[in-house]
Amino acid sequence: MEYILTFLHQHIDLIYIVILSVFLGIEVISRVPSVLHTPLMSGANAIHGVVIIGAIIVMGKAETDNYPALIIGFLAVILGTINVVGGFVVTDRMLEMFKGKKK
Amino acid sequence: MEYILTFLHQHIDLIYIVILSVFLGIEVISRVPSVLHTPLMSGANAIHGVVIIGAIIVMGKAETDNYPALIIGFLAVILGTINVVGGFVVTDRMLEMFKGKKK
Amino acid sequence: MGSSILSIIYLVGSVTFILGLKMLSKPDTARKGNLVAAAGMSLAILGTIFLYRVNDAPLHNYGWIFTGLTIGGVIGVLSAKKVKMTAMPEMVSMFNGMGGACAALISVVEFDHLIKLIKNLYAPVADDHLALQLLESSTSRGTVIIILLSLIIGAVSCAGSIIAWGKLTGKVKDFSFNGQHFLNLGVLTLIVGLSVWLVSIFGTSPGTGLIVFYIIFGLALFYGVLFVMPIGGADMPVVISLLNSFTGVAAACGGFLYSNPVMLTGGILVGSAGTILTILMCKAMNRSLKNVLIGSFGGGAAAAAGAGKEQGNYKEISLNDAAVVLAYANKVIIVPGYGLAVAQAQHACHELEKQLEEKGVEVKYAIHPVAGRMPGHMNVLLAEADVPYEKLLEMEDANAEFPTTDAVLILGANDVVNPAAKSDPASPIYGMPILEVENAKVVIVNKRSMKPGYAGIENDLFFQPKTSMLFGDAKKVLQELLSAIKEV
Amino acid sequence: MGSSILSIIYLVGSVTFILGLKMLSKPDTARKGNLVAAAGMSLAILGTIFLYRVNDAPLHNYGWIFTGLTIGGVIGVLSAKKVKMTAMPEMVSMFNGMGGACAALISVVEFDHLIKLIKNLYAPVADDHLALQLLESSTSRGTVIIILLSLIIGAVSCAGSIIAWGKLTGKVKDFSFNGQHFLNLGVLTLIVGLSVWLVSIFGTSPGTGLIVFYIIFGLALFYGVLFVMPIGGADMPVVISLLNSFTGVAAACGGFLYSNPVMLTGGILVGSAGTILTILMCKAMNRSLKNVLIGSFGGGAAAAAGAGKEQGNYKEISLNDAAVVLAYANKVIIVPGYGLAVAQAQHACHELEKQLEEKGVEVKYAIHPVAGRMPGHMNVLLAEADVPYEKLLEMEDANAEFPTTDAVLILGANDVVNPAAKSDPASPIYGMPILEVENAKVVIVNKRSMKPGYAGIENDLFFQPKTSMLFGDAKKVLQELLSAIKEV
Ligand SMILES: NC(=O)c1ccc[n+]([C@@H]2O[C@H](COP(=O)([O-])OP(=O)(O)OC[C@H]3O[C@@H](n4cnc5c(N)ncnc54)[C@H](OP(=O)(O)O)[C@@H]3O)[C@@H](O)[C@H]2O)c1
Ligand SMILES: NC(=O)c1ccc[n+]([C@@H]2O[C@H](COP(=O)([O-])OP(=O)(O)OC[C@H]3O[C@@H](n4cnc5c(N)ncnc54)[C@H](OP(=O)(O)O)[C@@H]3O)[C@@H](O)[C@H]2O)c1
Repeated sequence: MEYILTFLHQHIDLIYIVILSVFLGIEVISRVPSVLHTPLMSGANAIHGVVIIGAIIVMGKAETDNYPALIIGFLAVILGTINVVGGFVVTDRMLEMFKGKKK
Repeated sequence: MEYILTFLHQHIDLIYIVILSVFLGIEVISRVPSVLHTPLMSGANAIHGVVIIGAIIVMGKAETDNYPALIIGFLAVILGTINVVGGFVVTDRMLEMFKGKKK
Repeated sequence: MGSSILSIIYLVGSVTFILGLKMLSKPDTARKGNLVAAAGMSLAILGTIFLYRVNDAPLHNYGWIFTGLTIGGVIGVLSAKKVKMTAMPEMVSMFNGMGGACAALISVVEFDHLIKLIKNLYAPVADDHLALQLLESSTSRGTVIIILLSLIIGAVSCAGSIIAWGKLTGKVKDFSFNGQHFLNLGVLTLIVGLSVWLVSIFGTSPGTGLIVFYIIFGLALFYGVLFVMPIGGADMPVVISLLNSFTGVAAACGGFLYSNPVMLTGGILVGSAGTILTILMCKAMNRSLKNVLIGSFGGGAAAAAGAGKEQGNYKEISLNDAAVVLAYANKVIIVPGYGLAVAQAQHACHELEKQLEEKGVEVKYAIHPVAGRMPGHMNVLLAEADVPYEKLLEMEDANAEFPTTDAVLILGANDVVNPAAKSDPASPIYGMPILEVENAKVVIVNKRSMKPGYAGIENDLFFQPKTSMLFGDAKKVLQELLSAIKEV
Repeated sequence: MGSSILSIIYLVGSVTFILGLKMLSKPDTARKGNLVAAAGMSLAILGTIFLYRVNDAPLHNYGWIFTGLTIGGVIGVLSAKKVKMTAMPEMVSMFNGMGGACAALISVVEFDHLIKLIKNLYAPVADDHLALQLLESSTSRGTVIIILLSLIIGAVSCAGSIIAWGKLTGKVKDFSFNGQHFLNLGVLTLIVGLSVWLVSIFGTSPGTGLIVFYIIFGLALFYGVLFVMPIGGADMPVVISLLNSFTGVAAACGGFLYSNPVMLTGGILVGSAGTILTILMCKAMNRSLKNVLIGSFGGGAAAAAGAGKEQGNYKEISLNDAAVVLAYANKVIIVPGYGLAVAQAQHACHELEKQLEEKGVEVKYAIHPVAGRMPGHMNVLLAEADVPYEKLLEMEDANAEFPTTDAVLILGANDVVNPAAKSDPASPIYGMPILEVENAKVVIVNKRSMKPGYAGIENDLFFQPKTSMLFGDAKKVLQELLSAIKEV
């Protein structure tokens, strides 16, 4: 119990950021019309690709002869990039279909 | 310039909290119906009374013979408390008028 | 351990503020939202008192603190309970000013503290080179900036709120002169300039620093007065909402100063929500914030009032005729406006409504969202007279019912039934949705004269063949109408 | 200096994510929102590569990093550009799985790193007592918990997404057995139990720790498979949205691990927005999330399909008669459904529409929000065939137009026109708003048989006197109808 309290206390700023983001995530999309559900899902999918930054850090700080780390990190970078790039491109394609013809 | 950057960097977590709160404040009330404008203003007014916490800290850490600080702090505590207590009570009274009879 | 718990308490406090604001913005949950925020606030205050640590030492001076809390609490509860419903905006303004003052006072003490520290460093006994460096470092400069922000914003908010309060209670008159805007700008520039200077010198010459600090304080108070002075009294609710968000920002500065997240989030939430609310209020009146602040017609209303050119003829109706029209109608809709509030005629109005209902007339009220001088003004007013909530129609519903209404009785409303809002693009209220009373069979208008209302413009409605005027103070007229109807 | 700038870059990145999500949820700004978020992401990635510092040293292995980025970028662009519009959900699922895998792999490396550190501490050369204490301290335990969370959630999301992809492409069949839920629960308990154990022992026996870690990894992957396996293929969009928010949380764990605020906010925003989105998706189909996950009718649809009891008589219409009805109508509304997508008949449908318009018939489409198998499915489908956007009516507008419509042509839709949603409280779709086609003069239904649709329930509409059935594969029928109409 005390251990958890201390942990929370030490990271209280990060926890604030988490809580505020949770509320913000809920508020921001709570009135999305149902046609946009799929593109929104896809856009959100691209955004969580931000995990690629972790992969870059892992790679960038690995010792140059630590091959297991390098190989796993390399894989992680590739997968993360596909998530980000593919996600944004596919979302853009969807939205192009949806709206291109409205105007 | 560099000075500002450093300052931001040192307090980046707090700045995140600020930015997220700004967005949240906007999102949370952006669909309030106009009858609720006045009570919402009043409720928000009570919430910023949280500044009372600062007044308590000022008082609580003042040396016991530092009379100027004690007196100013004392005044601050009184004013802050009026803001908080009065604010919440008046809001409650307003809302009682508004809604008490609906059900 | 204690400070870990305090962290959690603060977190809980912040969450209740978020939830509270969210709930306050929905009619069904508003009241509960207020209580939720209040609970969080109490928790945060108690937590601070008992668990806050300065360099591992608990706070002291508990006597002072509790005395202060008690005095403040008692004054707060009493004034909030005693105030008349219709005087609530000025009450809120007063409370807001106190919050601002609190923020400014905190800054005063903290700056003093800082200056003392610096002076000690210069004293021969303590030439702690490291501490000196620390003081000159960016952190301490940042601290001074934040102290100054909190001081200036708090002081502006405090002085401005007091003026707003004065205007609403009629103690302060509107006042503007040529070049007012230049003076305001000048004072503001001076404040900013002095602040920049203070930040650069406070570390080396603390004595001068202290003097400059108090000059800035004074100027900020003065600016608060200047800021609100030229704005028309009727625009005060908008101004109060704006000053409210200022105080929020001042509180947030306090949060930065003490790295206190509950002050920070609470303050910023109010700052941003308050700003949006201010803009929404302006929108509901179909005006822009800039327009309100520069006072394009809010301030000019009184001046324009006399200038209303005669336009066509209007017809008057006698009390007895009005009584007959109302008593023999099937459905009557009452449109209350600012005049009803001024005349404090809400009780008489409720009497009339009951009397008519006894005669078998269906009576309802049409509530325009910006009728009166604050949002919800009419709801509060009629609730005070115990008018049942079901009888109040919102604008859209009312507009749907006018075509089947026999008689509309307008009590001290003007702009909210002005057809120019729909038909005349040159009108300052053009685009504001209005109550379309001209769809009813007969319209009876009670006001004291042909003078215009808040927007300072002529109202075509009064000159339409359907409309008859029933001049006089709303309360007096209603009382007379009541006895006339009894005799019908 | 560099890292100060990086902080600001990250802040900007986070703000673009918030704005991006906000804009993505409004039709007018959605596309721009996506670009805003993408720009922020690029900035954050570039900033990390060039400005990130580990103990004041810049990153290295740039060769590997850029090669990885290039390979990933090319694969990402190509697959996203090549994929058919109607196959987008499975594409999104695949991308999501990769994000999950990325998070899990990061955990693997970081845990390995941690274990190496601990092993070094035990080696006789370095018995740095302080560092040992540090490792045992709460901070390092917290680190392990976060690494584990990221691993588990990432792995579940990855494995689950691959199964979801498989189901949508038809490569994986629905599969469930008795006691499935118990197995799932058992595996989950095992994962949690092992994790708790690992947290308590990793500091003292790093060797065992590593093994346990990989076991947990394996179990998490297995759980991902178990989690998605029993859920009906048609429910995959909901499942993907849920896994999407899982990956968001995994990314946020990474943010915690590196105290990296852009990962933290980005991940959490997606986590919470994704969860709400999942719930909204369920609501649009009038189901609860629990219902989807336990698969109450999603999985059982196929089974129930055969059980449709005959109920009254339906009448068939010949191709030529249908052609005549349509060609001589003034206004025809086409209701597309899942069957149209299955038959890939969108182009044929557009041809028919053009042919009818040439004959002077007014043709429109009625789009139900959950027609098809993903939200917006019909919009995407018809957009692919170049059907003009103005011809698509949303549900409310369509319902207002049916009473003035001569003929409704239903192409492979079923549940979205089932009147039981309005009339039969016992029906699983009761309460879902539907297209009220029975208000039109004549209804022609094209499907291959009398089998039910997604919800596995009988449709009364088919037995009404107004309705005639036109059996056959949508594409084939439309092509034949086209030539028949040309001859009318
Ligand atoms: N609700 C808000 O939040 C808010 C805030 C600020 C401004 N406003 C503005 O205020 C206006 C509200 O419209 P409104 O129609 O309610 O009021 P109004 O347009 O200001 O008109 C009020 C009328 O009441 C009459 N009156 C004054 N005292 C009276 C008395 N004792 N007995 C009978 N009549 C009396 C006045 O005419 P006589 O002098 O001839 O009697 C006046 O024309 C709008 O323009 C709105 O934009 C609203
Ligand atoms: N949009 C979403 O986000 C989403 C996601 C998941 C689930 N759902 C659910 O999916 C359903 C959608 O309703 P819906 O009316 O579009 O579809 P539906 O109720 O599933 O009915 C589709 C019909 O199309 C017919 N069909 C299949 N293949 C065909 C072909 N090749 N040619 C002609 N007809 C064919 C089938 O009948 P035969 O077999 O007799 O041909 C079937 O009855 C709703 O229940 C909704 O809740 C929607």
